[in-house]
Amino acid sequence: MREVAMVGAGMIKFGRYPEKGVHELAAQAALLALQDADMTMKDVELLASGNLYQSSAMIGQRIMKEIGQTGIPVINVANACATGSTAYREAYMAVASGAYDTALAVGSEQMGKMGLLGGGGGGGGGGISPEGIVGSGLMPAVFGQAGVEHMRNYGTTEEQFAKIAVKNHKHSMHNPYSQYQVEMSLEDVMNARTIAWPNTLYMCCPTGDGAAAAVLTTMEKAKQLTTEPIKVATSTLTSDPYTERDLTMPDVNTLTKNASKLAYEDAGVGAEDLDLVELHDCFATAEMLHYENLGLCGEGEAGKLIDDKETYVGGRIPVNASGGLLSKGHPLGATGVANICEVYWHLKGQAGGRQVEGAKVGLAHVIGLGSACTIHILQK
Amino acid sequence: MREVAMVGAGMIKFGRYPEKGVHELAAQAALLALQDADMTMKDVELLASGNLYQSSAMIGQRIMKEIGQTGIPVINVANACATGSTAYREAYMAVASGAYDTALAVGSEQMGKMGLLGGGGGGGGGGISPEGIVGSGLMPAVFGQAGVEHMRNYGTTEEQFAKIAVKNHKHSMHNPYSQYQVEMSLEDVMNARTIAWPNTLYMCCPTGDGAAAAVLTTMEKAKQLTTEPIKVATSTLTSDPYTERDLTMPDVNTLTKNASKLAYEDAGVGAEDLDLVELHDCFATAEMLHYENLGLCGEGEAGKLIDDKETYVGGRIPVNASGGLLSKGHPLGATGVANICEVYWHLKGQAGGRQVEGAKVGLAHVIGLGSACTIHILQK
Amino acid sequence: MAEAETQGKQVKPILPFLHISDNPDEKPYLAGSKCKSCGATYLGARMACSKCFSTEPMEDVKLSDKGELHVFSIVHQSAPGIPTPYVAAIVDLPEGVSVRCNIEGVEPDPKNLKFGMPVEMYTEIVHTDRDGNDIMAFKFRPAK
Amino acid sequence: MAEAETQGKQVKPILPFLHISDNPDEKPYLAGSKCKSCGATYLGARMACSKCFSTEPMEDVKLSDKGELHVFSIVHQSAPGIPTPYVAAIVDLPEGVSVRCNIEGVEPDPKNLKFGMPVEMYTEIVHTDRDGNDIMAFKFRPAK
Ligand SMILES: [Zn+2]
Ligand SMILES: [Zn+2]
Repeated sequence: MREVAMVGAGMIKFGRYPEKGVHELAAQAALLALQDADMTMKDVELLASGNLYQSSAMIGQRIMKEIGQTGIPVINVANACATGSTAYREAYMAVASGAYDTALAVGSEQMGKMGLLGGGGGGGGGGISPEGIVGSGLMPAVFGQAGVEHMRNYGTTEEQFAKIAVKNHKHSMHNPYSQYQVEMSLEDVMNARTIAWPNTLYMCCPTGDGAAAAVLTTMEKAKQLTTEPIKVATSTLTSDPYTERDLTMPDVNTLTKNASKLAYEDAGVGAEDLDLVELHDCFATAEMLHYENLGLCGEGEAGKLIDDKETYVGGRIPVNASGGLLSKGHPLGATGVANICEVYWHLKGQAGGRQVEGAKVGLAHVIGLGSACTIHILQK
Repeated sequence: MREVAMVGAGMIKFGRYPEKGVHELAAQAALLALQDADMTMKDVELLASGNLYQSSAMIGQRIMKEIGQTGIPVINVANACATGSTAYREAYMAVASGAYDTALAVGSEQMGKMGLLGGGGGGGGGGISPEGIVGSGLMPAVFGQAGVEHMRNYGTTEEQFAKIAVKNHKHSMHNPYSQYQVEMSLEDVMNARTIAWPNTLYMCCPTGDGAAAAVLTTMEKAKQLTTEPIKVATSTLTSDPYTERDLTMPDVNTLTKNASKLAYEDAGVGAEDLDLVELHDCFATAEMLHYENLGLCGEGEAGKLIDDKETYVGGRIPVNASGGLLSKGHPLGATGVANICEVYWHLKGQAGGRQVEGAKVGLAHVIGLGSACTIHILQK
Repeated sequence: MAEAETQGKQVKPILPFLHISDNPDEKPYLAGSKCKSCGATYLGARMACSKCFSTEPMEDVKLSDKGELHVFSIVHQSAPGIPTPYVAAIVDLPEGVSVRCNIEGVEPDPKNLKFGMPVEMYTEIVHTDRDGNDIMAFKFRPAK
Repeated sequence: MAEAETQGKQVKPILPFLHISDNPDEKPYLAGSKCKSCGATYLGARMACSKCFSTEPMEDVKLSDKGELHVFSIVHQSAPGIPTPYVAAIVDLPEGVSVRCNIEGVEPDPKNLKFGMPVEMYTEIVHTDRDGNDIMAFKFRPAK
């Protein structure tokens, strides 16, 4: 396996684009990433497209019809919320394997009015959905419960979860790509209506459309293009191992713990080496769990980590400098590529008002239920 | 890139399984392939799942919940009719890259009543579908037109197209995995009702559910498992290059011609070395075109090839010994893996009454519109 | 229920692993399967053991109707048409199986729910389908 | 058509590249775009040139309403609710663009269609949408 470098990032502001086709959003992000890499489709040898709700609609090929058709292999992937990062991994593997020199990954999604209440539920007997009658398979409940498990284990409080949302909304003020840029007080967050306890409205990611893209190439080529190439130190993907309770209660913890262990090993980097983390805060409760799952603090210490504001930009280990999904929105297929772009911009010193100064190593984490977890570590 | 071998094949009889979940069909095929390879999920390091209509339903992970959860990377792919073969290619790349020793590819589909009339069409203005008002984007028309283009260029006749269906239905009589096993005369085929001229009902693949799976591993490991390892000599994937008319009329020819050129180069094998071919006969007209696209005969000679019965089992170059999609059915995500399994069984001498004697090199071809073409060449 | 049956109508489970006997005197129960090789127990059926990969047919087991509350959430917004609020909980059964369920019989407020509290399963007809069949669901409530 | 407009209702194209002018005297036409770098011409718009990758904004072109029949199929079975049979054709326009369309004005039988025969475009209102807008489609017929 060869060393792989990221040489281009592109993203459109997340939001609502009902008048556009999702392949147009995707093509726009792709053009931005290619431009950033000073390339065109002519230079691209493989295209991987991630889109969830329209995963069967050949979005990858439709992107090429918009911006350049060269006959290269195109792969359309789907992996729940990790769809975009799985596409990124396809591009990574294409280059790392030695089969292709340059690959383009594009993540896109048009959410319509579905949001995270869509999917889940599942078929019941006799044409009635079991949703809300025998519990809940929907994301808000699942991540509510996951947070409550942390409360049970460590005495974590509602206020601590809310503080995470306060931080991310504050960070978003400096991110022009974020769907929402609204600063909120702890009271604003805690007094908002509850969606699924302990998460209130502002502790849940909003629905939106979006697209993001990345250009990957060999380290050798990257060195010809730039004096400061960004290395993709690992591209790790895991699924659920067998665990007793997982068969009923999606085990977001084991999945991420396994992935981070593998990723740190593969990258030869530890949690202590990270300068910033973009992690999957689909709900405020999720971010709390992942502090520990990613080893940013010890088991049971996540509440203290946010109390001490260590995960703010300027703190010991800034998390979701972008504003996170809580502010940016979460267009499923786009998210995984977008959070890698964010890390890339910090390492390139291009993150504007939210820049983590001197960032040299960053981690991007995504988890999709059902389940898939990706971790990418970029390194200057 | 390392040499890759196929060491297990599994497939369920294509047909209707309305009472089952598609992940159950997929898991059944996966178990059969693992059994064939004398392995369990414990030995598998990466799983690639191909399913089109339920591409966002995490079928790959659901297969593992049914047969063994080990936390390995799972990738769900979609690529129109080439969905299954794209999953196979994922498994191939995983092993060839050196990253994984053993990978499992599973293709599955539950077609319901959709068939090839589903999809296509596309959104028009004002909430009305343009289908049938401004032409047709549906498969039967597209492949009708592609056949008519061959008539225009070479004077090919309706009867010659029909002869292809006669051959494939005859072949199916020896394939227990085929959804239909009904021998038909030229009159039966030609007198059936027209679906989209020049294809009649029996010249169109039927709708059905199905699943197929394959186990790939390093050549090194394969040699420990068997004295006659089957090498995957190439796994080639292409998309549409720019051609003038393709933007309106899907160019099924250029796509396949490019893929076969690349595949023969990569495998170091020519069309003249092939002992059998499983190609994408979604319609009888399609098989005719692909005779030339794959170089089984010269340009314009495809009509003569079927007139001379050269593509029958026992002929110079047997095509679709399985009965092809015309008899087997075409569960979109399953097809691409199933036709590789068929080639595998011939090379292993396990194809029963339809066995191509002494087969040493075989090619499996799939084309999905929109567009993706895969070619796999297996070699004993 | 007995009436519906006499008319050719049936009582059907909301999820396949809720076992309803033909014998009206037998209480419905959650059906599990237990791997003969490693003992891992599953809610409903599996084609092979997810833990040890054994393909030997599993043993059918009748799961306990008593368990304890592991965790929960109070859901205030759900999919369109789903009445809220409700308690969405995970209950651990003594066989080593967890089950996703609603907790009824308490106001849906965190203060009414204690981690580890004993709960018991009961069933209820929640719906009549298009063909007139009664749909039976299982729920949990604080154990008496 | 003019009436519908007075009532605030509109004539809308069935596909975005059918251009309908505000001026009722101007005939609707198929709109294309032409790459300024390589001359490749597209039906409708493209973000960049599919052939040469140029991102320079393309030139709008009005495509000819006369072309020739490249190939066709006679469709006897289509999606539910679509009337059959019809001629599903590919027509080549002189600008180097092909267009998918129905051929009207002939019985849908292969013997009535000749490869390369001249055809011409016309438009027709085929539907009125929920808001009362007329939906205009383009069709081709043998050229007079
Ligand atoms: Zn077991
Ligand atoms: Zn151009």
